[in-house]
Amino acid sequence: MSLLKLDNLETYLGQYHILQGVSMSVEEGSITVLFGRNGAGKTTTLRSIMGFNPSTSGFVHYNSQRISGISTHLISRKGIGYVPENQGIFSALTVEETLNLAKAKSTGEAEEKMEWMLDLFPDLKKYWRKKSGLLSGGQKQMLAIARAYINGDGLLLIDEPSKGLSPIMVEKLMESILKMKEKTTILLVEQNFLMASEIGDYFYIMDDGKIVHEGMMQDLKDDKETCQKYLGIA
Amino acid sequence: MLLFMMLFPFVNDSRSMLILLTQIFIFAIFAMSFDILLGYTGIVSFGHCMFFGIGAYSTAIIFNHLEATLFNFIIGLAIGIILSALVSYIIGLLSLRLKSHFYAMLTLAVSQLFLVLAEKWRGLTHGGDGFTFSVPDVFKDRTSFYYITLLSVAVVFLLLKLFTESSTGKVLKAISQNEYRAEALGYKSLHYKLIASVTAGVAASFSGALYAVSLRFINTNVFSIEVTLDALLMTMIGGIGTLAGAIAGAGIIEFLRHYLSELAMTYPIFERWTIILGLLYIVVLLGFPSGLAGFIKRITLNNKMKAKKKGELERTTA
Amino acid sequence: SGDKASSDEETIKIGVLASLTGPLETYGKQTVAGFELGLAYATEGSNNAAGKKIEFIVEDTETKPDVAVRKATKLLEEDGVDFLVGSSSSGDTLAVLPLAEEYEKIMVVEPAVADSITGQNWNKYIFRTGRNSSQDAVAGAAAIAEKNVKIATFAQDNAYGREGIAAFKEGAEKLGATIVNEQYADPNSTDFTANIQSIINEKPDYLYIVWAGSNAPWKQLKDMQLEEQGIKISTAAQDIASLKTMDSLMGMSGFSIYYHSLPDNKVNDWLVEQHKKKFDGEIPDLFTAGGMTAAISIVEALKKTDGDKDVDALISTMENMEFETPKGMMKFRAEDHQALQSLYAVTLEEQEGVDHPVPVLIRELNMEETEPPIRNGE
Amino acid sequence: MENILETKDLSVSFGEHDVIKDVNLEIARGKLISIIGPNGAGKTTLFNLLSGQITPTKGEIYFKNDNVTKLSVPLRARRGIGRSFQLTNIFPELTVLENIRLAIQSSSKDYYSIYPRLSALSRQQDEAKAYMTKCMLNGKEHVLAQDLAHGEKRKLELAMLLALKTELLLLDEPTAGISIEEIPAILEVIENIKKEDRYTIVLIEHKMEMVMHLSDILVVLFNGELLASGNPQEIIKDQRVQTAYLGGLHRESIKIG
Amino acid sequence: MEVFINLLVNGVSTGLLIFLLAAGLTLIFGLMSVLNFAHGGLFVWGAFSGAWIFKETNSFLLAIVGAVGIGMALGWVLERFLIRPVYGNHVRQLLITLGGMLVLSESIKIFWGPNPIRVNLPGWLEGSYQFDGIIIIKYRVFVIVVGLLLYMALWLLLSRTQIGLMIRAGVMDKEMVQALGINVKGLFTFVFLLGAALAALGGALLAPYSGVVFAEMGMQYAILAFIVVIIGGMGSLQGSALASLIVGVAGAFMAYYIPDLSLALNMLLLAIVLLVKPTGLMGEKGSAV
Ligand SMILES: Nc1ncnc2c1ncn2[C@@H]1O[C@H](COP(=O)(O)OP(=O)(O)OP(=O)(O)O)[C@@H](O)[C@H]1O
Ligand SMILES: Nc1ncnc2c1ncn2[C@@H]1O[C@H](COP(=O)(O)OP(=O)(O)OP(=O)(O)O)[C@@H](O)[C@H]1O
Ligand SMILES: [Mg+2]
Ligand SMILES: [Mg+2]
Repeated sequence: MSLLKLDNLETYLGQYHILQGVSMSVEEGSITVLFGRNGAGKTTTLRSIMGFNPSTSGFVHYNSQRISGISTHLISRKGIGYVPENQGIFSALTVEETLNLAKAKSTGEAEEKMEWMLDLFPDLKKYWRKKSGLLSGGQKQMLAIARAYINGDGLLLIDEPSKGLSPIMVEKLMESILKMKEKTTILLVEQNFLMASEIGDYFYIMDDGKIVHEGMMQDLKDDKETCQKYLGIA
Repeated sequence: MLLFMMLFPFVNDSRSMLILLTQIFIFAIFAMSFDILLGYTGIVSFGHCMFFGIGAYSTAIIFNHLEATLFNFIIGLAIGIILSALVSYIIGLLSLRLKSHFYAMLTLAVSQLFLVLAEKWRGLTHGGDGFTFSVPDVFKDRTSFYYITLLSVAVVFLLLKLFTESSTGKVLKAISQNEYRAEALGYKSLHYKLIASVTAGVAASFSGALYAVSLRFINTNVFSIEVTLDALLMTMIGGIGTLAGAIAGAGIIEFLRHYLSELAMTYPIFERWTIILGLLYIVVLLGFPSGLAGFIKRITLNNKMKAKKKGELERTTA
Repeated sequence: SGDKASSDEETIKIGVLASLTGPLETYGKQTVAGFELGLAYATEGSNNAAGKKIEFIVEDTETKPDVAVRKATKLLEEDGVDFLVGSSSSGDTLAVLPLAEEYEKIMVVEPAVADSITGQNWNKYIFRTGRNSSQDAVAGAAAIAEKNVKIATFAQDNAYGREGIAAFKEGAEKLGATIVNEQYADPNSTDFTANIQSIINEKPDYLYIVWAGSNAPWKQLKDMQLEEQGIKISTAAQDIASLKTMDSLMGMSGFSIYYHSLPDNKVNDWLVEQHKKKFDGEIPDLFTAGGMTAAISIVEALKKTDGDKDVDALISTMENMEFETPKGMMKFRAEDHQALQSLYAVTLEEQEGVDHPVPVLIRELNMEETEPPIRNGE
Repeated sequence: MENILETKDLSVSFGEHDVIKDVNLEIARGKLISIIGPNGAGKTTLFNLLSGQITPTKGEIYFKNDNVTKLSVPLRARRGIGRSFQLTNIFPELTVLENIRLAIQSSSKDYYSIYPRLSALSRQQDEAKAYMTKCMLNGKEHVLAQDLAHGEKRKLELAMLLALKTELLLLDEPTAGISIEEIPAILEVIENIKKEDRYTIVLIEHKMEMVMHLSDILVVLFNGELLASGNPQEIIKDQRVQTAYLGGLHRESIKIG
Repeated sequence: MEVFINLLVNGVSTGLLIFLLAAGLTLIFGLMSVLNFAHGGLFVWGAFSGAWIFKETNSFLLAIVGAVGIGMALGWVLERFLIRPVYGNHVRQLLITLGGMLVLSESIKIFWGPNPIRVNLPGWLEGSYQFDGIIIIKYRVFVIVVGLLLYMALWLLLSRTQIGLMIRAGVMDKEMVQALGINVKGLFTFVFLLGAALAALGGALLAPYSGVVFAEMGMQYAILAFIVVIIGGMGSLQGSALASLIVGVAGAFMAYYIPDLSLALNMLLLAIVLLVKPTGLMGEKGSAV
């Protein structure tokens, strides 16, 4: 059964028509990847799901409940965690404070989830009392993911997690995301095709605010033509 | 505009209008000096009145002790300007590295200390009551003084305009947007902020001197926070970062004040015209953050864009 | 401009400058109300004196010297007024003084108190019907000072407070009292107890206070139990708004400049009656009487010159002129044109149906008693 | 060969956390040196030390044989150390042209003149346009910097840096957040700069393909320490580098261009 | 000795009163990073409405509650219409709340006229105790008690609940906090109303202190509160408390021993603190520069 379903979503930013009828669905327990070039509307899609940029028409259903049109904090409380493109770090809060905050309105077993995250990202434990603004880029990314997972484990929306990470970090992140998959469903936006194709189950490709292609990830790897056309990969 | 102002005394013989305009010119200089800080450098000072006051007191005290000659005016002016430059330099050196609101409060504190000084140094200032003094005859004559202030506005406007268009002015604008980056380009932001605050201080001091001369009287009011607030209102309403906006703002505020208080004579509700000014100020801040000048700029820009689009459209259809 | 008015020989115009908005607006409004009544009184309702029609024009100075100058210039130039009256604040008044000289028009100062108006900033066109700080101080001293009395003083740390205490000290010491402690406090302060403490330590017989404006220390004086420790408080009983804040000074002896029940003369009776009639039963206040006095002085002078507006004639008429006012007889002293006038030694008492302490007359301090030193150096 | 920049025992710590430890770096004139290292290794911090944003707790920095350790950011920029930032860092409300002109103004030592000089103005204008061409920003002269697309902002950063005419360029992840299609363009700009011999470039980058393609020398920073430095092909074979930084992924590569 | 005790008690009590005023400001600044100049306006409204309600009803409790209620209502209007549009922009906050300040204090005159009004106290708070030279004013003791209780309540609120954390995070990234399921807008409004309530309470309690209230006191006390908050270190509750006590006690001793300097005391304190330790006594490192 699909956990998240977008139905013909239309979103405007200012006077620009950014999403022009986006439909997609995310199966429970899977990793779904959203590809697309700079400015295609990937981030906007995630933001529309979260209610930051509410769509003007179309629906978002989560767990068969309609969540389009309600405010962000209520959407989040349904169990959706979000890792924004810019990481959204609370720079003056320490790692500890940030994660405590994530627990405040958490769905599910917050303590357990926290422990699991700290196992997954030991760096966070190491810098427990450090201001998050002072963490390095990769550490921030881990914190953002941990925060999202602790806050809501039904569905994670992750926007370009590999940005700025070292190869080994990317690898670790892949492993972590794969591990997280056992406990949660993930919708991932990614530029790093290599990484995404390794872990994704299903994919969508966006261009100019529309879904232009979708399918199983295995199929995409072999589909050189599509790769070339939309992703600039030979 | 300038021409109209030049001819004004010939077409209108109302003295009080002349005085009102003179007053507006003086405050226009003051508001422009404030704009150099707020609009061009992004520095909020709540103590700008101190330079106004220093200029005013220097001139007044000179005239109180020496004869009312033009030469002495120049001396008073020079003393005021030197003092202001010195004070703004020292304060800036000590505090410009603070964040905006801290700087604002610190300047407020220092300006209040000047108020206390003026209150306490009675031998020189006669305290809160103040004193009257006489000024050279050219300044006494309303019409000639009108032209002197008009000329001053024009000259100060021109000088400040050149200043903001200069390399230094450009760097100031850059610093107000991204100080960190400007430093990495090789600009020492403290130097520039100091230049801006000294320039502003000097111009404010000049307007203060003119103010004292226009009244032939001075008291500690020149150091009151209301004076700073006036500059703030004028700059904000006229539009920050555009010297012309500051001039317009001075005009708007003074005229509004004048007419609202006139209205209060017949309609007592207008006795509370300060509320109207406050509301206007809020509306401008919320609705037109770039003030009147910014608003006009936007409209003309929009029109240009429209015209351009139209042109493009015509080209494509053709 | 000017010629319009001068062509109209039959009208005499008076420009009244007052604070109608801003912190002193009640003062200004009282002056204006009083001035209007005074004109009616002096001209017996005809607004005509010596065959000439009298008009007056009110302008709001907003308690800002620059506005005052502008308004005064407008009055002098555009309205062509023959007299200026005003204004509520000393600053505004001082700023306008040179204009009177420049335009050679008489200015009747009311109610600004600064000594320098009839002191170093004085010019011969200036006449003052209001009392000055020194008169207050002399009256204050007369009310309490005598041989071997120990007095402490407390005032706002500004020109008004300092000037008032300096004059008081001079007067009090002349009467044989000693000043044992002088305290000055930031007028904006929240807490005056430290100053009061310091006064208590000196154990004076009297505490003399000069205070104008809102943030008055009365409450804290009472809290510190001055009276219980044998220190009597004395200060000016000012306008009714201030009296309303002086609840805790009930029983105090001090002096008053004007309270409607203090003077006993027909001018005052008329004022009280007419004021009540006109303003819905309200009693006239401190500066209502002042405004009336200013009007009377001008009309009387005009009557004496037989309507002649020539300024030198008016000046010489007004010097040493005596005239009836709600406060009894006044006289413009020739040297500095300060109106010598009675002030009142009073105690504050509670009265049925009155929402403020009422100054009750102990004795009238006549104009010779309250005569201040001449300070204009002429 | 002469070194343009050297560091001696450079160290910095924040609180008890040592971020850079005794780094001795020698950067030869005219080369392109890449710094790689795990996230949090201290690469950006090292840049901050070199350009003066932070002061070291220990050690010295020599630029062209002068000790510049105590100089402020602007003074180092004037001497010839220029840098770009990991997160885009421009003047958002100035136009592209004005952004670049500010850099030119600085490089032509026009710091404090308080009246406009028209001749200088037009000369600077022309110069700015040349840099725009170089960085493929043509046609965007009068666009406000904040309205640029992300990739264009990165190009603007480069243009400003070039216009500053410093001999040493510190580039902090110039391709961060840029989509795969746009990377070649940035790469081309850097290659062009490299061809002009007067620049020495230090590059921080995680995209290994790019690093291998561009670098003369590779430096590995790990936990604030210099782990290795030398020929890229050799460094990359180093076992420690493999385990600490590269992991398994680098073997499969992303094609560029 | 008596003098010392008197000065100390009065100074402490004045200090705590200033603290009430500064607490609201520091709360709003520390948590929401909003510089609210209109705080003084709320304060003066609290003072006038408190005095007025007491006069009408003769109930001190009602006066306090009413003043706080009115303060909160005005605070709501301020937050909704003035502050919400400018969250995150210090300069505009400073400027716009200044406008709010002008309007609030001038509008006092519409309701209560331009004159100062007298403020009364219930009988049980009137008067003072005296033991040989030591004079303790009852109302000051009351203020000390209220001040301490409020300090404790605020401290508990901030340290024992996550509200403080949530709001600080909200200031840094509002959207992200919402994405954590936290109703940020509601929280901001809550904190602002709390600040407004404190301002109004401060006003209502200060009014009987000197016995008179007047419209111009808004600006005066807004500046005082700012001074205290800056001296203490922006946003630090403890800092504000400490700074308030310093200003109160130093004011008392200065007025007694060096009266000539007392006019300049607060400004001098501010200038010195800013120059020596720009972040204030207990401010966080690096936040001022
Ligand atoms: N506030 C805004 N106003 C107008 N247009 C915007 C705004 N924010 C983004 N856009 C535009 O919307 C489009 C889609 O942006 P979005 O951030 O969703 O792209 P993306 O697919 O996430 O790209 P990237 O890979 O660069 O992150 C882009 O063209 C962008 O320029
Ligand atoms: N001002 C600071 N105060 C305290 N710690 C800091 C500060 N700046 C950086 N750090 C710490 O120093 C370490 C190195 O950070 P730096 O940003 O230099 O890493 P980096 O190598 O650039 O990583 P990335 O590749 O993720 O950008 C990190 O652990 C970071 O938390
Ligand atoms: Mg995106
Ligand atoms: Mg980095």
